[in-house]
Amino acid sequence: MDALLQFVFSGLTVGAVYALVALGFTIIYNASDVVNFAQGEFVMLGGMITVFTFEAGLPLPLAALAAILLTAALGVALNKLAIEPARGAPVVSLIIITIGASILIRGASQLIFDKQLHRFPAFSGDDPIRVLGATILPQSLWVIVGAVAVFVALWLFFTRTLTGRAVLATANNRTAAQLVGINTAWVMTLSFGLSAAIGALAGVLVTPITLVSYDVGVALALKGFAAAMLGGMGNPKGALVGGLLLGLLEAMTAGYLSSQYKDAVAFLVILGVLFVMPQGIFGHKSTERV
Amino acid sequence: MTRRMKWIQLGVLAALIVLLPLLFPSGYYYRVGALIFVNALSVVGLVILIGYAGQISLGHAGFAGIGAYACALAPEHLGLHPGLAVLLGAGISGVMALLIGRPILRLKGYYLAVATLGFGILVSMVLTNERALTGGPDGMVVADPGLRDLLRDLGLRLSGGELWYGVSGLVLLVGAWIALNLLDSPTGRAMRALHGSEVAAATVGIDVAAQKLRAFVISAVYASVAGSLLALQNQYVTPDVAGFLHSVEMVTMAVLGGVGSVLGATLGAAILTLLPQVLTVFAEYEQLVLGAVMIGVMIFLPQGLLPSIARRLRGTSE
Amino acid sequence: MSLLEVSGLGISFGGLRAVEDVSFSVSPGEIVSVIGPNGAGKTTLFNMISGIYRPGRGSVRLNGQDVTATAPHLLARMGLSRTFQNLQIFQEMTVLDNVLAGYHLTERGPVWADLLALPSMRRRAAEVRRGARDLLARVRLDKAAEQEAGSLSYGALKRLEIARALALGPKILLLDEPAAGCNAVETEEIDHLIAELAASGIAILLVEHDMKLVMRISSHIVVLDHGQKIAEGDPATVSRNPAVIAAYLGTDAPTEDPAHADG
Amino acid sequence: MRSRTTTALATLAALATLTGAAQAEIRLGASVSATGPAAFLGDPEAKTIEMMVEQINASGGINGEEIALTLYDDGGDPNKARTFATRLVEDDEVVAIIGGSTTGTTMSILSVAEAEGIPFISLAGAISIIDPVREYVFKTPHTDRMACEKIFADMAAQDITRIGMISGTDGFGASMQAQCKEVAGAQGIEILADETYGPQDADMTPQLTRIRNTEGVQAVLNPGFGQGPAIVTRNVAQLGFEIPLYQSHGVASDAFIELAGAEAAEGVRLPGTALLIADLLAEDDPQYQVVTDYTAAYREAYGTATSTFGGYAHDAVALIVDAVTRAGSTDPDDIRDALETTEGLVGTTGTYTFSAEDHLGLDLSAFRMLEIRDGGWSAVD
Repeated sequence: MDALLQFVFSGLTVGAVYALVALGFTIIYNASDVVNFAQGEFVMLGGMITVFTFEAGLPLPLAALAAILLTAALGVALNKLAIEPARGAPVVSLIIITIGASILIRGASQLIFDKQLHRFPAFSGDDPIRVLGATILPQSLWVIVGAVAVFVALWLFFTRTLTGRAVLATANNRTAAQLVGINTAWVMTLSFGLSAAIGALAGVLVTPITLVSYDVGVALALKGFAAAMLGGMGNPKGALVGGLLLGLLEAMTAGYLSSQYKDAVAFLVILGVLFVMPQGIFGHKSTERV
Repeated sequence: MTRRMKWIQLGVLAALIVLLPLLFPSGYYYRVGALIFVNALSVVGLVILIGYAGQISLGHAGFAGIGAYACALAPEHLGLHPGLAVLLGAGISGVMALLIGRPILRLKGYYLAVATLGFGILVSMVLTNERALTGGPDGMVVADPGLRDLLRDLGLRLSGGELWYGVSGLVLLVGAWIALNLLDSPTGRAMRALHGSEVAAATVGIDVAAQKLRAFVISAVYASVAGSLLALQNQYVTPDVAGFLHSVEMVTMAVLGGVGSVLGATLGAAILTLLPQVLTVFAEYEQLVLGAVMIGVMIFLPQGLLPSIARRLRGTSE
Repeated sequence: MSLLEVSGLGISFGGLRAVEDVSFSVSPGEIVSVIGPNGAGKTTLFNMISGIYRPGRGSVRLNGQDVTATAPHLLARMGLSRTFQNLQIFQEMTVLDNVLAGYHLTERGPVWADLLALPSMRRRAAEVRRGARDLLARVRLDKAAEQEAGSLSYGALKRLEIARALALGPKILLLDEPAAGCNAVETEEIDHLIAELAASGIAILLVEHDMKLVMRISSHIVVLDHGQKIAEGDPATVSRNPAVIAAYLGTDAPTEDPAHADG
Repeated sequence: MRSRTTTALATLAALATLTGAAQAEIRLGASVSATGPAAFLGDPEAKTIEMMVEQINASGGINGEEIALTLYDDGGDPNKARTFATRLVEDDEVVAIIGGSTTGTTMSILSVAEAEGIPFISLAGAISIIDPVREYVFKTPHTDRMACEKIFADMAAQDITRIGMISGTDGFGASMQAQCKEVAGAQGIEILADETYGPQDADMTPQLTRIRNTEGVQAVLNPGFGQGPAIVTRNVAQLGFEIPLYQSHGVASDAFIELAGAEAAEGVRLPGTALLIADLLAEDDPQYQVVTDYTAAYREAYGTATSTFGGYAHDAVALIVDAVTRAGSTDPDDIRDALETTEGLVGTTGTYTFSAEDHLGLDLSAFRMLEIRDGGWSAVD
C-alpha cells in the first residue's frame, strides 16, 4: 500500500512537470494554431538563468523573477522574429521553425552558460514529508501546487477576463476576431510572453528536483507535447489531466511492470487514446466546412 | 511536370554524382558524398509522404532503424547475406508501415505528428533496451557484405569510400527515378489531390485512406533502405539511427530543400550533411547556425530552397 | 425509375436540426434544383447525399441500391459526382492535373506500374490525357492547361471544378452553386452546359441562388427552409407557392417574386 | 545547383587546408563528443587535449617537432564520428587518433583506424574495444568490468552479497549494467533487483521503492552518468534507505557531490581514480606528481575542476607523446609499435603497461575505492 502511494507521489510530481510544459503549449496553440517545440527551452532557460543570477549573488526569489521576465521577453521576441513573419505557413514549416528555434536557443545557451549540470537549493528544504509510509519532498509539493495554480489562473483568465476571451476568440476564428476589433497581433505577443513565462516558472520549480543543463529542453518538450495531445491540444484542462495522467502512467509502469519500458507504455497509451479519440481526451471535434 | 523535366532532373543528378569526384582532393570527400546520397534517399521518401501526400511524420527514423538493424541482425541470426538483409529490412518496414499506418493516418496535423513520433520512439526504445539482441545503446557490428572483394575479383579496385559513394549514388538515382515516376502517375496525382483537398479527392473516387497508406509505406521503404545502406557502409550501428533527432533531421532536410521536389530534397540533404563538416572550426556555433538556417529558410523561402530559387529565376511572370 | 432517391433524410448538429425529413428523387436527364434562403440546409443536404456527412435519419438510394452513409470515394465509383460551394480545387496542381485527378477511376492501375513507369501506366495516362484536354476545351480552359490551378480566376475555377466532376463520367452530378460569383456571360455558359449534360442523360441535382437560372433550366424544384422541405414542384408551381414567398420575404430584402431573389 | 555544390566543396577544401596549415610535423587527430548527450564526457576531454597540446608545443614539442592538433566534435553521433575519423585519416593525414568518448563513437572510429593503419587511443569504457585485441586500437579508461569488480570486492569485504541495481539506459549505464551482471556471480554477489531509468528522468522513487521492497537487498548499485545518479542519490535519501549506496566511476567528479547535495551523498561509495583525491595523495605516491600537475593546470586554464574523463584524455595524450618520443619517428606504424611497448607510464588513471596481448594495460589497483564524507572525497583503501 505504501508502495502504491509512493508511486502516486512520484507520478504526480513528474506529471505536474509535464502539465506545466503542456499548459505552455496550450496557450500558444490557442492563439496561433502553432505547436511551439521550443517550449522545453523556456523551461531550460527558467532554470539556467535562475542558476546563474543566483550564483551571481541575487537572492533566489529575485533570480527566479529575473529568469521568468527574461524568458518571457525571449518568448515575445520568438513570436516577432520567427512566428509572425511565417503567418499562414503549413504545419510542417511551423514545426521546422519552432524546432529550429529550439536548436538555436540550445546552441546559444551552451555558449552563454555552459554544458554542466546545475541546481539551486529547494525552496523549503530537502526534508521529506512522510505520509502513510510514503515520502514526498517539499519541492514536489511546490511543483504540484504550481501546476494547479497555473491551471486555475489560466482558466480564470480565459473565462473571466476580456483579454482571455479575446485569446479564445482568436483561437476560434482569427478573421472574425479581427473583425470585432480584437488586436490579434497583441494576442499573439501576449500568448508567447505568457507561455514562455509559464515555461520559465516550471524551470524554476523543477530545477531543485530534476537539475538543469542546456540540453534538458528536448525531453521535456516531447513529454509535454505528448501530454498536451493526450489531453487534447488547446484545452488547459486537457493539459493538466494529460500531464498528470502521463506522469502517473510512467510511475505505475515503473513500479508494477518494467522500468525499462515505462516510456514505451506511455506512448502506447497515447497511441491507443488517439485511435479511439483522434482529438485527445478533451479535444473538440472540428467539422470541415465544404 | 512533363517527362522531359523528369529526365532533365535525373540527368542533373547523375551528372553531379559522376562528375563531382573529379573535384575531390581526398578520399574523405567520397565519405561525405556517400552520406549525402544516403540522407537524400530517405528524404526523397519523405518528399513522397510530405510533399506529394501532405502527411507529416516525425518518426521515420524508426524505419531507418529497422533497415539498419536488419543488416546487422539478419546475417548473424538468420545467416542471410547482408545484401538480402536490405530487402528483408525493407519488407519488414513496409509491413510495419502498413499495419500502423492504417490507424495512425486517420489523424491529422499535430495529432499525426505525435503518433508517428510515438512510433519512432518505440522503435528506438526497443533497439536500446533489447541489449541481448541489439547490443543496447553501444550498438553492434555489421558484417561486411563483401562487395569490395567481389568487385576486386572482377578487376575493379575501389577504396571503401569510393565503393559506397558509387553504391549510394546509384541507389539514390533509382530512388529519384521512382519518385519522379510516381509524381506523374495516377497514384502520384491521387496523392497530390488529397493533399490539396481530401474531400474533393474522395468525391472523384480517390480512396484517401488507401492513398495515404501507400505514401506512408513507400516512404517507409525508402527510409529503411537508407538505414540499411548507412549500416553497411559504417559497419556499425547504434540506436541513434532510429532516434527522434534523426527523424527531425530528415524532415528538416526535406523541408529545407523543397518538400515537393526530388532535386530539392537532395540539396537539403547536402546542406545539412555538409554543415557540420564546414563548421568544424566553429563547432561551438554549429547548433546556433543550424537553428538560424532552419528559421531563416522557412520564413524567407517558405517553399524550400530549390523551388523558391527556381520560382525567382523564372521571374514574376506568373 | 429514378436514379437518386432521397427519403426522410435528416441530421442534427449538437441538438440543432440542420435538415429534417427531406425526400425527393432525381431521374436520368432531369434537372432538379434545391433552393431556399441562406442557412436552409442545402449544402448540408448535399454533404449527406455525397457521403461526407453521415445522415442521422433517412436513406439515400442510388440506382435502387441503399447508399446511405457510403464513403464518397465509393459513391464516385457508382457514378455520383459533385462540385463544391466553397471551391475545393487542388491548388498546387496544374489545371490539367486537376482534371486528370478526376479521371482517377479510369486511369488507376497497379501501384508498381506507377512506380516503375511501366508502358501500361503510360498508355492509360495517355488515353485519359486526351479526354481531359477535350473536357478542358469544353469549359474553355484548354489554354490554361499547364498553369497552376491556384492562379486562375474564381469563375474559371468554378468551370474547372465542373470539368473535374465530369471527368468521372458521372450518372448523377451534384452542382453546389455553380454560377455563384460568375458574370452574366459566364452564367449563361454554365446554363448551356448544364442543359447539355442533362440532355446527354446525366441526372443533375443543383443548388443555386440565381433564380433566373434555376427557373429557366430546372425540371423540378425542391424548396428548403430551416432544414425542412416546404414546397416542391415544377418552377411555375413553386414560384406561386405562398410558403415559398413567405420564406424568402421573411429572410431577405423584400422582393416581389422569388424568381428574382438571387443571393 | 552544380556551382553551389562546387562552392560548398571549395569552402570545405579551403577550411581543410586552413586547419592543416600549421605545417607542423606531428599531426594528431581527435574526435570527441564535446557537445550532445555525451558532452559530460567529451567536454573535459576536448579541453584537456587542447590544453596539453598547447603545453607541449610551448615547451618545445616532441623531439623538437610541434604537434598540430585537429580536433572534431562528433556530438556523440557514431555516424559523424566515422566521418570525422575518415576526414582525420584521409584529409588531415594524422599519424594518430585520440577519441571516441562513447563506445558507439569508438566503434565507428575503430574500424577506420584499423583499415587505414592509424594508431587510435579510445576514451570509452567497453571491454569489447580491446578484447579481442586489435592491432591499432588502445584505450585508457578502465573497463566497466573492472569498475564492477572493484565495487563487488568492496561489497564482499563488508559481507554484502545480495544487492539491487538501478542503471541508466544511456550507453554508459547500460554497458556497465551488463558487465556487472556478468561478473557478479563469480564474486559471490547476487543481483536481486534490476531496475533502469531513462537518462532524462526526473524521479526514480518508483524503481527504488521496488528495490526497497525486495526482500534481502543489502546494498544498491547505480551505474550511470549525468543527472540520473544525482537524482537517484537524492531519492535514496528521500526514501530513507538504511543500506549503502554505490555509484560508478561515471559520476567521479566534485560536481556530483554538489548536485546530489552533500547530505544525500554522505556515505556514497564509488570506484574512482587518484585524480579525485589529488590533495589527499601522499607525496611519495607514484601518481602524486602527474595528478597534481594536471589538476592544477586544468583549473588554471578553465577555472573549473577536471573529471575522471578529462584524465582519460590526459593519459591518451601522454601515451602518444611517450610513444613518439621513444619511436623517434612520426610514422603511424612506428608509433603503434612504440605504443605497444609502453611500460610503466604513470597517468592520472593508473600506470600503463601495454603488450601485444593487452591494449589497456591497467590493473584493478588503478581504481581506488572512494567514499563521500563531509561533502568531500576520502579514500577507503
